[in-house]
Amino acid sequence: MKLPYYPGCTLKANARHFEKSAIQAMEKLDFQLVEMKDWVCCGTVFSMTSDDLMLQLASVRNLLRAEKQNLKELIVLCSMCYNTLKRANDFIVKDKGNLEKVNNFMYKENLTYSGKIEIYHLLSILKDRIGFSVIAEKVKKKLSALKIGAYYGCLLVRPEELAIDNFEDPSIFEDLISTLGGESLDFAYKLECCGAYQTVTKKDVSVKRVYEILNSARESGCEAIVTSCPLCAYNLDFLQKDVEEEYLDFNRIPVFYFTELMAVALGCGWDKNWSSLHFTDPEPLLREKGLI
Amino acid sequence: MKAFEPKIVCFLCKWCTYAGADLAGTSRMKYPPNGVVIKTLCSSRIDPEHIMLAFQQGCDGVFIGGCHPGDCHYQSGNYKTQRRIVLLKKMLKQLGINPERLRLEWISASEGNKFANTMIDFTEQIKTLGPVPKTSGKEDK
Amino acid sequence: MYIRIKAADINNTQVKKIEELSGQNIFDCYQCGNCSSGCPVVDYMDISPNQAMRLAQYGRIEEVLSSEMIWICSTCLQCSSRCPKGIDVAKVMEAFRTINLRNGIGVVNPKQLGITETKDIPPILLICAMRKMTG
Amino acid sequence: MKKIGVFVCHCGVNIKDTVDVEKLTEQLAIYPGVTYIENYMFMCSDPGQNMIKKAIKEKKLDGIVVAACSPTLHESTFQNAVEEIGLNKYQLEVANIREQCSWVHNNIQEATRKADLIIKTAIEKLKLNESLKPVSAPLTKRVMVIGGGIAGIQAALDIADGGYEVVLVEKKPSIGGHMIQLSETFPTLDCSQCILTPKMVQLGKNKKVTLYVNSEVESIDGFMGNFKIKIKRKPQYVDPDICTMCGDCTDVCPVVVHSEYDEGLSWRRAIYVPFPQAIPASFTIDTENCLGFEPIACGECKKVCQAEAINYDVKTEFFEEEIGAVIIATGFDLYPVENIAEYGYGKYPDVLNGLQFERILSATGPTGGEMLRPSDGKVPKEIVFIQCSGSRDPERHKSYCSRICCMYTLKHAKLYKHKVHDGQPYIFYIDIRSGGKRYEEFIQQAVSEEGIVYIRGKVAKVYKKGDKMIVHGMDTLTGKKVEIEADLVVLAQSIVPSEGVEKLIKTLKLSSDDSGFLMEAHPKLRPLESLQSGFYLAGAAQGPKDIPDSVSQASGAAAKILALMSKDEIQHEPIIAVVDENMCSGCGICIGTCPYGARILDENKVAIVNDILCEGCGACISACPSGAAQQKNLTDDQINNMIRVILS
Ligand SMILES: Cc1cc2nc3c(=O)[nH]c(=O)nc-3n(C[C@H](O)[C@H](O)[C@H](O)COP(=O)(O)OP(=O)(O)OC[C@H]3O[C@@H](n4cnc5c(N)ncnc54)[C@H](O)[C@@H]3O)c2cc1C
Ligand SMILES: Cc1cc2nc3c(=O)[nH]c(=O)nc-3n(C[C@H](O)[C@H](O)[C@H](O)COP(=O)(O)OP(=O)(O)OC[C@H]3O[C@@H](n4cnc5c(N)ncnc54)[C@H](O)[C@@H]3O)c2cc1C
Ligand code: SF4
Ligand code: SF4
Ligand code: SF4
Ligand code: SF4
Ligand code: SF4
Ligand code: SF4
Ligand code: SF4
Ligand code: SF4
Repeated sequence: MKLPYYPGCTLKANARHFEKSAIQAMEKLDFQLVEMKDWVCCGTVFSMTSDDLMLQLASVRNLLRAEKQNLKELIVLCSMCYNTLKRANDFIVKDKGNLEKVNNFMYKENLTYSGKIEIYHLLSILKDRIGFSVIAEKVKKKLSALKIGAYYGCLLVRPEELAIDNFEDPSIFEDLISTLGGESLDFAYKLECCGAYQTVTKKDVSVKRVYEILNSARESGCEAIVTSCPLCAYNLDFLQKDVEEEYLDFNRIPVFYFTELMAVALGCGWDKNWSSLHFTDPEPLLREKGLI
Repeated sequence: MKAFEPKIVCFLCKWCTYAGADLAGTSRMKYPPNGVVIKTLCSSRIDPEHIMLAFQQGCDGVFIGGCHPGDCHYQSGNYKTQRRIVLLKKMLKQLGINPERLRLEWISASEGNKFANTMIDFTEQIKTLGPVPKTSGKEDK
Repeated sequence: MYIRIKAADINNTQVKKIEELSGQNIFDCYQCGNCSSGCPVVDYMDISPNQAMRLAQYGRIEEVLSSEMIWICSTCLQCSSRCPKGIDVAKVMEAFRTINLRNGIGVVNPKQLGITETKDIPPILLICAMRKMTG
Repeated sequence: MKKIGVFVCHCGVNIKDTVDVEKLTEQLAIYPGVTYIENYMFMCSDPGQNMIKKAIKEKKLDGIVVAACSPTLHESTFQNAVEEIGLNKYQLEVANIREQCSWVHNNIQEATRKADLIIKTAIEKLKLNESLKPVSAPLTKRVMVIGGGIAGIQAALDIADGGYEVVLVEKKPSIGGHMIQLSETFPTLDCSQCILTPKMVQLGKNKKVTLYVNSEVESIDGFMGNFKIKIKRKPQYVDPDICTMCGDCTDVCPVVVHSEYDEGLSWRRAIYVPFPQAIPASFTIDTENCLGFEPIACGECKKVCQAEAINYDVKTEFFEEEIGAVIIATGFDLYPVENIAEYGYGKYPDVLNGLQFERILSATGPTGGEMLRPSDGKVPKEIVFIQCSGSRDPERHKSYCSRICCMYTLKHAKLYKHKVHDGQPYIFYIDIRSGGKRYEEFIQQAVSEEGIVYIRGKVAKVYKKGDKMIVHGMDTLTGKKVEIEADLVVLAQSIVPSEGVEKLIKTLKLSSDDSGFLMEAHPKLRPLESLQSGFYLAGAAQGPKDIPDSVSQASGAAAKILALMSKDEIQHEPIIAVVDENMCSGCGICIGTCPYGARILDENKVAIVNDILCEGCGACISACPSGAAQQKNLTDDQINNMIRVILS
């Protein structure tokens, strides 16, 4: 079965392994992720100002083009793109006036957006459409010995309206990990922001965040972190270098995309190239656990 | 020519607005003498037909005073009144009577001041509207 | 350590602008501090989110506009999700930033971002920072 | 036609100076229906009243209008006067020409014209007034109290003291309510059980009181003064009159479950006494957990009971009681901790609610009064108390203030300090509400002398790290985020209506407020009564309340009922609705309109009015599309005639 998906810029750059592993893993589940054509930037971050229609244009342009391509839905992998596209969609769909203004502005697209595209995160598809029990049957290599901390960050659970699970106590990630045979461990900071774009302006803010989050996971016994956001993945993984310098008690910890773990568990193996896209290479851990 | 002196019928709820009107009296506030009061136990007793009759008989304005929302002695009578008045105003419009001629206010037993001011204001308003049209269908201001 | 509170400042046009941009009622806030206690980056802020709300209630919008906190807020929505009065605090923070940005005031100057520092950074992160913080 | 007499008062100069009373007298003398008219300086004075009486007698008047001050002032004076001479008081109308005329206008001409209209409306109304008698009905002099907490106990004792029989219905196996679980009580710190148990015993022994425990109200019939109430009693399987409280049965029972009395912090067997001082003093079998005797799967307890108090064959029983009035005192419960995700969703053993902490403080509690935390039995050295947990949060939880938690939280901190001298309590608060007598002093003393630290701000998060509970909060006063490594966290959960009370409210056809508490008839002036006649409220069932307030309300409600019971019949105003059965179409619109449930459709599909329940608001009358309903002495005809006369 085919699933139309929206990649977003980072999946073509720093998070190539996110995209690759997703495509491979989904194939094992008999689903083909088909990239939508002519996509543009998702807008990166949702503008929360009531009158800022301009800043919603990038998102809506994608939705409009999806409609042009006769798509009914878009599957998104990156949490940030998911959050931005979905909120922008809600913003204009809930207010017909907004929809009209945005459409007028983009008259050159030669189509008006009807507001009917549905945005899903891949995790929701796994849970609601495919079903964890179906996935469990297809697992080739159980992640048995692996203790994993599921990190949601902000974008999957806030605001409440678009949360892919209970916004204060989600379990979808943990359920996926158990489906894959791994052991998921609860940790206190799993819903806390990683510092996001503060990395650009005030790196020390993000560094402290990352230290606290990873430390909290370590203390709960996690050996690895799993995430679905290239932004979080970057902060949590690449800032470990700075964390190390700042906090002497810190130990590195690998950060996976959930699709990487799916690929391993569903029998696609580990692509050497993926290691180079991580800062803390997860390969030794996977080897130690006999998973590759 | 004698200036236009509107005729106003006031329906006041015994527990709130009637007592508020009494307080305006004990406080010796002054307001125009155009309105004459009919006391009911609750504003919800007032039937739209009474109001229609009043306008038919040449009444220039009808005033209804009830308890503030939540204060109704009978729990919810004032809400019922409010709903009826909203509907009635629409009907008045269709009959060519300016809905502004019908006013509903929440005035408590302690709001003598508000009662007096409302009477001043309402009388003024009706004066500017002029007499109620004698035959229905004739355009009201 | 001294504020002159004036009737003319309370609910002044700037406050109304913040309310309009954010769609939130500033005066709903009863200063419980929940927004601040949940804020993951409050320890780097010069004033806390609840203090920003308080200053806004006094009409002291300028004071918030010139604070560092509005740029440290990372729009994580933790405050919004916990506010007992249902205020979307993050939207209020966004409104403060927006006023600055529309006046050309920001803290990220794309031209000054060093190539070496940014070469590893994923595009999504860079663009986010620029959209939120470039005046 | 009625012979009407009109009496116009001068009120000294109060009326006379603004209204031309002589002119009025002249004008009205010829108004249709008026047989006699007079004016006088002070109508309310004895000579004034005598003037009226004399006229009634001599001129054979059968209707009187007094044009004077507001009826609120002297209507009853004049009513009494006419009744003395044998005229029905509903044949008297007061025309308010002082408060609503002479005092609010300046121009004599205008005021006189208006006074003339006011008096004419009164005359028009009077013309169609009927002579009425107060509505009366017989009264059953027995009272039911639902709920056996401190409020229910106090109310029952007061009524029994007043000489009337009381039926107390309690859903649990013992009376006592939440107060029996408390350690010491603010603001005086006296022992809760020491002050409550004597009252419980007194009630249990009182000959005028019938106690139904393990029972609930099943259905109700009738109306104020004459209710028939059905009670459902679940079996206890142990006969309280025979049980010697030896406890042999408990020792052999193989089933162990959480104790409700200790809020889940200790254990009990399936055959148990809720607590040592339980009234009635008896063991009870908890059928939900008992291994079962249908067919007998265990039966150990019966084997050992030498007194032969245990009988497995008892079935659920139903009783019907005739009752004149009911007090609802069903109390409260705590908002479940499970609803608050950020404080651990009830998953950490060292995050407790207030009642659990009361049990730990209590000498009869699971630790025998020693301050030990549940997870590992260690003495907690630092405790965080979180106020307003679930309260004052319209967005996610309860919008209201729970009113007692500021006080009991401080009490908790203080009692903790008394037990652990080097311990440190912290209290997170938003505001401190200590409005009762000596409450604020209680708080101040603790802050200045007992080392309790108050932190102003709400806690965002509680989580476990090692054997500590980490608390992230805010001190809004310094503007700094705070983090505390605590050994124990206590949540001051909001007070919510007791579980299942919405069903009771439905059964009794009462109303609740938007938070589910029982609704009072008027927030200020009738806080002890329900809107529905015959029902009274006491204690936390009506809203969060501490013990002094619960007791005051209970005694107040009891006094109201004693006043009611002191009469032989119940009576009330006859200005009520009547239905012309020939005109009623049976549409039923009026039924839903009546706030008192006074309207029903009879078997012929004709609406009838229950005279006793009708309060005379008139809402049903204006709602009736067929014009079938009228209000006595304020009929549509009367109103229309008044309108016509105003516009003449
Ligand atoms: C942690 C804590 C500490 C407190 N400390 C203090 C203090 O120090 N000082 C102070 O003044 N107050 C204190 N209080 C408040 C005090 O507990 C209440 O004021 C008091 O218990 C209210 O009494 P009540 O009879 O109204 O309700 P309850 O005590 O709740 O009693 C209600 C009774 O009705 C029964 N019932 C419920 N529903 C039904 C039904 N449908 N049918 C039949 N029976 C029913 C219940 O089983 C119960 O027995 C404290 C409260 C808490 C939570
Ligand atoms: C500014 C203010 C605003 C308030 N607003 C509200 C409000 O909005 N809502 C609310 O619920 N409550 C309000 N209250 C409270 C309310 O006024 C009181 O609850 C209420 O008045 C108390 O009634 P009382 O009968 O106990 O006392 P009082 O009203 O004080 O009546 C006592 C009476 O006893 C008489 N008296 C005194 N000593 C003697 C004596 N030795 N012999 C004979 N007679 C004596 C006095 O002359 C007086 O008439 C307010 C109070 C204040 C001060
Ligand atoms: S959480 Fe909401 S109410 Fe509380 S201080 Fe922040 S903005 Fe104000
Ligand atoms: S949105 Fe901003 S202010 Fe709110 S919690 Fe997140 S970082 Fe703090
Ligand atoms: S009856 Fe009323 S108006 Fe007449 S004298 Fe008495 S107080 Fe005054
Ligand atoms: S063994 Fe019998 S008498 Fe003894 S406590 Fe149990 S039931 Fe009562
Ligand atoms: S019959 Fe029930 S109560 Fe009796 S001992 Fe057995 S389990 Fe316990
Ligand atoms: S009594 Fe105190 S702790 Fe309880 S809800 Fe009110 S303010 Fe909060
Ligand atoms: S007059 Fe009011 S109380 Fe009486 S039956 Fe009608 S609606 Fe009910
Ligand atoms: S509304 Fe009127 S016609 Fe309808 S049932 Fe009631 S009394 Fe009868």
